[in-house]
Amino acid sequence: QVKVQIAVANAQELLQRMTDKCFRKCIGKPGSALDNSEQKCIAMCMDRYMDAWNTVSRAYNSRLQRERANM
Amino acid sequence: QVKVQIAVANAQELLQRMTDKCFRKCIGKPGSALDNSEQKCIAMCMDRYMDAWNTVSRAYNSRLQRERANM
Amino acid sequence: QVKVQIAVANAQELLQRMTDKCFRKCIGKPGSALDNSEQKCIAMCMDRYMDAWNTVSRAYNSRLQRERANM
Amino acid sequence: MVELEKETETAELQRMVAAEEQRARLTAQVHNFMEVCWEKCVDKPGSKLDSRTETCLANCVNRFIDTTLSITHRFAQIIQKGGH
Amino acid sequence: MVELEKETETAELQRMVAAEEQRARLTAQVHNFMEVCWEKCVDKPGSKLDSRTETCLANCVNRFIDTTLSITHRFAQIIQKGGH
Amino acid sequence: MVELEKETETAELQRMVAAEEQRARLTAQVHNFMEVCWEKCVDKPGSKLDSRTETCLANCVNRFIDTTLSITHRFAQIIQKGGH
Repeated sequence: QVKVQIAVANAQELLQRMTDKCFRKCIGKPGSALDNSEQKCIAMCMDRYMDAWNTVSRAYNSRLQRERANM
Repeated sequence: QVKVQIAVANAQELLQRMTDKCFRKCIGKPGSALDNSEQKCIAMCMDRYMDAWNTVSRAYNSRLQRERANM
Repeated sequence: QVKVQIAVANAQELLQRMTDKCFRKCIGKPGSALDNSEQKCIAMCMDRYMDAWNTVSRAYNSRLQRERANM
Repeated sequence: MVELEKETETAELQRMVAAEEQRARLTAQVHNFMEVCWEKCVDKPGSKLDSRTETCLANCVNRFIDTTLSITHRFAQIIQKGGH
Repeated sequence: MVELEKETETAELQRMVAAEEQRARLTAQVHNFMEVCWEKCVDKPGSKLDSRTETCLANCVNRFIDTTLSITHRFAQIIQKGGH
Repeated sequence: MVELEKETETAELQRMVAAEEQRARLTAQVHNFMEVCWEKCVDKPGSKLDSRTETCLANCVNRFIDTTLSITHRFAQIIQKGGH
């Protein structure tokens, strides 16, 4: 139960930050609808954000393990 | 009572964000006093911030109503 | 006890903000290690951040006193 | 009779609290939009909000919501496929 | 006697907590000023804080407070007129 | 017997809560790194995360931690000398 709540909180946090970053990167002057290139940019930005999240998370975990090994 | 507290919290939040935005926009290098043009800029910025707040709020509300109607 | 906890909270907040500001100012593209000039920049940035913190804190306190005297 | 009144009062109070919480959430959301849209749409604040800026602000809110929906939808698909 | 001592202790404790809360608020405010004024006044951190930067920081705090007062004052006026 | 079981359950629950709190802290830290490193390393998101960007992101995390350690260490020294 605790686990599920935290996981949901994390997904919400991830979605919010991702939306904010990708909106800023992909939308110049907001028009009357998301055009094709904006939609592609958002999908791509989202995939890269999650890739980057995984890379950052992995780098952090291996650093933590190295620090613990050195203690 | 609940209503008033939330309204006060909202006004405080609005004042803080407005001050931050308008200070950044209107004051270049801070001098020994607010000069005339800075004061005019702040008053104008504040009015525009509140106009923008109303426009954004209206746009959000009508979007919410459209979404609800589509459900 | 209360005092110590708040002081610790403040030091942590200070360290976090200082790290964030100095990392952004001193590290361009992050490399495979902190090089000499980056390390010097970080140490200097940290000292200046604390100087600036003291200056800001003093200016704020004297303003508060002036405001109170005028009331 | 008194009991019933009490219950009605409690229900009424709960309804009011829920309504205020909802309003607070909407307000927080408007603050949020302002963070993004004030920067995107207002360059130099002028003597009035011209119609171009007004349109930009309204579009900004709507495109931001579109982006949220599109990202949330895609995210749900990825989760369901168990992928990434 | 014991009761009175207890009361004094409680009052003393409350006073201390209030003082610390006040100090925490001031500290939070300084963090706040630093967010704005570090960017406005410090470009490249040098080997010492030169007097121009010092003046800029002190002015930044004071102008920020002026801006807060001015905006709050104007806001209160608008609210009272029931306007906008 | 029942008492013992209860204790084991409580201990188990506490362990789980602590583990989840730890995980939440790590996750919050990753969100934090992303705020800095996404800006430093990702310019235009392309069709895949190229190896240069990947290296930049991993370096960014490690240099940020180095900076944190270096600043914390120096800060502790200053505090101990009672200085500044």
